[in-house]
Amino acid sequence: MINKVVSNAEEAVKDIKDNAVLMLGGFGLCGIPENCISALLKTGVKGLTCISNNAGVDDFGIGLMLKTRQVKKMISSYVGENAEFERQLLAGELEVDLIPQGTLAERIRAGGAGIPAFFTPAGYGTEVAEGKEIREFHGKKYLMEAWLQADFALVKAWKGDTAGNLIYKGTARNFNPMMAAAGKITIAEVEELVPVGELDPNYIHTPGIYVQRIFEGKNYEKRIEQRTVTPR
Amino acid sequence: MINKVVSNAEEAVKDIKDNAVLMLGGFGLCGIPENCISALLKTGVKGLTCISNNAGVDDFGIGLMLKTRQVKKMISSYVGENAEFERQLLAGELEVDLIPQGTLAERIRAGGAGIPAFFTPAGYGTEVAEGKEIREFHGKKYLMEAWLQADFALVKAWKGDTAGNLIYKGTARNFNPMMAAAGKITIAEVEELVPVGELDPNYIHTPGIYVQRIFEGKNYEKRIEQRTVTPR
Amino acid sequence: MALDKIGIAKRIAQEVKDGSYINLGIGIPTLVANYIPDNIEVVLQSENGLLGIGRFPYEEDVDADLINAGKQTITMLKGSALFSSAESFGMIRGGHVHLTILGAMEVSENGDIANWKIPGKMVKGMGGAMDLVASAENIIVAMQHKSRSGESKLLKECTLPITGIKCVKKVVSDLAVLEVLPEGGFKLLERAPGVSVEEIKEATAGKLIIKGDIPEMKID
Amino acid sequence: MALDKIGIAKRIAQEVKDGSYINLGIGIPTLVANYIPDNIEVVLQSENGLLGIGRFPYEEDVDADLINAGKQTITMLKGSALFSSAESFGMIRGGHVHLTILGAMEVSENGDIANWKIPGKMVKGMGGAMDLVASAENIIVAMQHKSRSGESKLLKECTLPITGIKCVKKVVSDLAVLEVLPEGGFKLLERAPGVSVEEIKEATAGKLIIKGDIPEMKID
Repeated sequence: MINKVVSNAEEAVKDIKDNAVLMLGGFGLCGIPENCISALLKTGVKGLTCISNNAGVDDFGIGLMLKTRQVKKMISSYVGENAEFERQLLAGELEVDLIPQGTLAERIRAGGAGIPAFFTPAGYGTEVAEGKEIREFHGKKYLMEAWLQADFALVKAWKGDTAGNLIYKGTARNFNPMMAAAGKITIAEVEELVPVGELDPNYIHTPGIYVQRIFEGKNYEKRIEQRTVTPR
Repeated sequence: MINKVVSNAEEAVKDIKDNAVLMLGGFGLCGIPENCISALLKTGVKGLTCISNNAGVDDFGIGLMLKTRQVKKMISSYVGENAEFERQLLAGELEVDLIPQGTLAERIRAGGAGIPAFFTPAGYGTEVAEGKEIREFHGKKYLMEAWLQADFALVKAWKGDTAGNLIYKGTARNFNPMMAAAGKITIAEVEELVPVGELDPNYIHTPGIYVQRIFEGKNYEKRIEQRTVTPR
Repeated sequence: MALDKIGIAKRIAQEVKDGSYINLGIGIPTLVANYIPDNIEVVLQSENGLLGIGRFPYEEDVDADLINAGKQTITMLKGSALFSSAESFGMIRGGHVHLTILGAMEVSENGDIANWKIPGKMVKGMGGAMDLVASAENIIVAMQHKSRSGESKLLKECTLPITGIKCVKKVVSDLAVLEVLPEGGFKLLERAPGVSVEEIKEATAGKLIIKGDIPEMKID
Repeated sequence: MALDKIGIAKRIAQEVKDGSYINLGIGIPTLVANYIPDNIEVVLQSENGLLGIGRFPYEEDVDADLINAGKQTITMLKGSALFSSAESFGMIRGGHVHLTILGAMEVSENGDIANWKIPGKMVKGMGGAMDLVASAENIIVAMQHKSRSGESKLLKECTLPITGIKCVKKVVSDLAVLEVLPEGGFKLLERAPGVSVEEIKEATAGKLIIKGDIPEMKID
């Protein structure tokens, strides 16, 4: 078997070139590929198109790559509160393509599953529908939407094995499984890399066929955006 | 919470009326809703349209419902060796719609996920494409295919809880998860029904939202079509 | 007297049916969960991949890998299930989520909703709102009847970029409960305690339909 | 001498690349798994929802819930993964399965394949074959060069209902290894041991391209 295991994030992302199209897993700061983002900050690769539900915050996640001006375009559903993002957008330094979250998820899923286009009701009658083909099925109007694929998909899982099989934890799953399938090269960073055979085949979330490189990440910060608690 | 648990298959299927459209999980005889099929034989409901990858064998699975002439139409990808099936088909007593297996799986998935149509390359240039819209994307030709939905989806799982969450075992998963989502009413029969809270939320294959009725099945036969073994 | 946010949440909680699957938007809708009667059991969906949202965790149980769509740390319940964003929006688009409760900046008399963008100001994105309003069979909006500057937010036509068309079934505002009729128009169902029909008329720019006596809301 | 089924399987096994994901059809293709060299590691996909097909089980380990696409009882390997049919065909359509090996009743010189239906006889259905041939980047066909009645099955055009068009990249028959050229035509690459170019010419109804000396296959 060709070895999928690489030693660290630097090795995993070293051939990501300027102007590459990337997918980055995560919802908010939950389940984001922290190690890969750090490594991309080091390589200094520029002109990136980043497909990610969110754009991080000012000082974490994709927000860090915005600060270093490595991102040319964001394709997201919600870019939240991020002052640097806002500044670049208003200054015309950043292209932004906003997509309904379910459409984004399904376009990525379609990219991995070989479905070049599909119909969804989301956005009908809104500016999202502008320029898109509209079709009626069973009395309801739908937009045609195209698949999304990426040169590299950067995903974060809880556990992974050396064959590339992945298991996510909690709501850190989110966009990661579809992105893993939609990347021409998928790089998985995991909290725990285990030998093949240790994960139960019945509970694999991402089969290894989708993963080309895998490594055990380090120093996960897992920052929390809204720490809400129930008082004792 | 409205109670989803019913006592047995007879209770689960009692309101399935003549000419209903059903989905039945399983691949070959693996992961089929044995108890529900037995119960339908008893109710004697007729004129059924059955969406199922296969049609069972002469004396098991959907084959039993063919013998009792309860099936008007089969929508399948492979109907295998089944003498009664062949007889009815040649005699014009049975309508058959044969669909490429991946297209069948995706049409059912689309039915559950609210995607009325999508494009697939399977069948382009063949008789499957007749009468269908053809579209080129990125230099390759695709057919437009429509979702499939059912009045009742009958699925079989390994374990289920009283909230309707399901876990399948081995390759008995197959078509069951998509069908569970594509049924207006989904009836799940499980080998073991456990109290809510006993299944790990991270390893649920079918979330309970898709399941309207659930019961613990009895006397699973789990017949094997090709018993292939490695001699010691 | 106009309702406060909690009052609106309490009134909407009365709309919730036993055994239903519900998606709650950020803000007032999230509060609704606190006022659902004890004899009613519902399952809350979080579009980032969870069915069965529980309470906020105790301090020592906070888990960065378990958040809701508002990015708040949460817990799971017995019977919860986790899944991907594609599965989650499959549930939504496929009509498996029975009720969506969300906030709005404007609602029109034919049920259009605007709640995602104010041109010229920061654009944050629509998140899952467009999928939700295009898909759920029942959509209830929680909102203030008027803007801070006193202008009606229940309009003949939305002035802001819309999120979805002809989708809102009911509006619960600080002043009233209104049904959006299929043929168009806000049908006044209930008044907030102490609020007169005249006040509601004055606050509603869209077509308001008033038939017979309009009862006051009953809120504990 | 023409190859037997095992010979064809052995020759196809030489086409398999290390680290690839492969779908094997029923019949001769299934046999290929037995002859993959020890230094080559591949993962076999079963379209009913498994990556990592292992050997047949020992009698006492037979599990009705674990079968391959041919409905045979099988085992899993370390690193196997289970999934639904939708995920499985997502893998196939999405081009994640590198190589598909399947049988054929006819192949045309432009790479069309017919292997699912004989009009007038029983129609069993196409199963996953149409998805596989429409999707895989590399498709190798294992087949007999001629029918039992002695007619060529490598044709100018298929006479039977086709399964997919312009998809077959290579044919390994009992007589020869042939590449299907993008511009059309069967390019003869190798002869079965002891089989002459003349015999292959005689057995091939479609356009046969012969350039230079044609070596014999090397099979252990």
